Amino acid sequence: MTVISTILLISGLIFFTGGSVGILRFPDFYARLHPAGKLDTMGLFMTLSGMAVYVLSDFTVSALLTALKIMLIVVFIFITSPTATHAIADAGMRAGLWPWARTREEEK
Amino acid sequence: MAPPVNVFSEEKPGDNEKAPNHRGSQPRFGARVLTFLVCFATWIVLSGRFDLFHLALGVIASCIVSTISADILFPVHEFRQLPKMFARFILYLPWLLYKVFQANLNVLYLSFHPRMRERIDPQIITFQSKIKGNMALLIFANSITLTPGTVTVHVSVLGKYTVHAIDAKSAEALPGKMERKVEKIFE
Amino acid sequence: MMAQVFFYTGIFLCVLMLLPLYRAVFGPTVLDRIIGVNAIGSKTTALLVLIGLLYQQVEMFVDIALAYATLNFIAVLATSRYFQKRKGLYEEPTNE
Amino acid sequence: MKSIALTSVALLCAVLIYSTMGFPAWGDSDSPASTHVSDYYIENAVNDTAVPNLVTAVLADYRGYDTLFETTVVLIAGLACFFLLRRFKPRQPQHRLYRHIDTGITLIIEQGGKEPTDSEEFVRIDSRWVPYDLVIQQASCLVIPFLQLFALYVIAHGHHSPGGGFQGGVIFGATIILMAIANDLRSAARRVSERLGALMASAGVLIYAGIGALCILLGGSFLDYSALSKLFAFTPVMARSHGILGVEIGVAVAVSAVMIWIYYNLASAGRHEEGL
Repeated sequence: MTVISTILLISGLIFFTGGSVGILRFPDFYARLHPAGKLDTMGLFMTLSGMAVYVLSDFTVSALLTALKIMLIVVFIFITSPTATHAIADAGMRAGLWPWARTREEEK
Repeated sequence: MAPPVNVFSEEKPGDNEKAPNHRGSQPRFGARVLTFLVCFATWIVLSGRFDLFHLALGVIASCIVSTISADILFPVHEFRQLPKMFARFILYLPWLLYKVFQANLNVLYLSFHPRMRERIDPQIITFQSKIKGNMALLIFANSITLTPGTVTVHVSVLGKYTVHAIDAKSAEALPGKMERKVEKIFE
Repeated sequence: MMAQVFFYTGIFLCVLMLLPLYRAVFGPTVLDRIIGVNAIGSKTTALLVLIGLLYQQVEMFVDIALAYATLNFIAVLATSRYFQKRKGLYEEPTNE
Repeated sequence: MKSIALTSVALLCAVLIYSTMGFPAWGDSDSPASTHVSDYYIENAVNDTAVPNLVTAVLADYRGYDTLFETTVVLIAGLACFFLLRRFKPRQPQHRLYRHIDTGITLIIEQGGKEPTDSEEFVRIDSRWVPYDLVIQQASCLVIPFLQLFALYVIAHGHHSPGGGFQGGVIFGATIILMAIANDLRSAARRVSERLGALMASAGVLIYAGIGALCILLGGSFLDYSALSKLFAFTPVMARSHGILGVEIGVAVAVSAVMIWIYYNLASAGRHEEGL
């Protein structure tokens, strides 16, 4: 159990790292939404399920309920995180920001 | 010249209850019961205490929620369809998770790639989907956001999607297989 | 042994928060800042549950994490909707 | 007028700063707070009130007056927002906006034009246009009932886990604010109107003070919940526990209503016709 939970935690951390680096490196904010929206969701999913597995390692009813609560956070994140990403993208579109494109940079 | 009409005259703050509500605002009895059951199950998970006092509090809280916001959670009118839809949605989840995982590896690779700017080619595409129904549109939009290389920018009520894609390959993949899968859930 | 794993994971998460913080402070547009804040918030959610595991009181900290995730969501929605409205491209003409 | 206000504030500040000199030194181990009060709370709170969470016991029982006046301060903040921002005279709007539900098309009806009935087909929206966003609206529909349940859970479980009236009230208010963000102010006000919010804010403080007064009627002192045991068939300890719960509910009602109230006034600049 502890091994599985450690593996899940570490892979979650890798996703988090990718997300943070991606937020720094991508050229414009539309592209930054991709790591922010996807990798953070996945990182949370991985780390939280790792913790849920660890909580379940001594199996009692209260441990089961705690693990379910942790998974409740995961479900919540899976609904809200894409919605938040979408809200930011829509706001950018309405504010009139055009996405960075390779072709336009070559013209300049 | 006609005297200006005070258009707010019928909208005093206290009158709001009497104002005609729009569609779906009169929840049916079934919606209330269903909301109550879902809420009570959630309460048990949240609370983790099984003595009579806390269970009674749970019943009261679920009652409050199902009176306030039953019409928010279940605006659907066909209740017979609901369990079938839910089962199909659960069956859809593993495929979605697989796709999400793939997407993450893809973005992970991109964000660590030293010459990332040459590999991406962001573009905005629009397409008309055949999906009907608000919840189906939501599920499809969020699936697009979670899967490879695409983020939903705008969805119109009629199902016109505006999508930001990170490269041409992922732009071509839409609407594709996922649309059919989502459509199947709600048929 | 697991306590150490959790401890170092938490430290690593704290260090990771510095990268989106750069976006949140120096981001060229307001929306970049929102992205940075959102990313910090999602890491904090994981960190809160980790702290709960370290102090052996998970069921307490899970509540806090859920509340934090909620507030993060509402904050991002509110800010982005604010900019949708105040800087709307397609804003219809109002005769004010 | 302004100079009078400034002078009174400056005087009050001076008095407050002067009175801080009477405080014990920072970290003084001989101060009354750290010699017997804290120890008493830590040793006796569970036996006295049957509340495992010390913070809740101290907040709502031992220092009940403090919390009562904190709640009153929250109510006063709401009132201040109301009186500063609210504009009672409605503007004469140039047009009204309606949205066709099925297609999402927005209609602008100029003054004197024929208005669609607010019914199955059309819904009236704020007179300054808020972009309609299907994804945000549907996702918040999915989330709001569970968040409300979570808020009620936080209120009810203040005895055992962190939380209580203030926190739960804030989360509950936030759900209504989320509704206002996701749709528009008009549809949130359809559920919780301004008048209902004001009534609830006052009712919350009334519940708190009423429980205190009930204790006097039953022969105890103000906010001494153990007196409630005469009315219900509780032991005095359980009466204190349930009294704390009642007080928390009062706080939660007041705080959530004031949150909603302040949001309505701030987001629409007091006009209550256009949200965020």
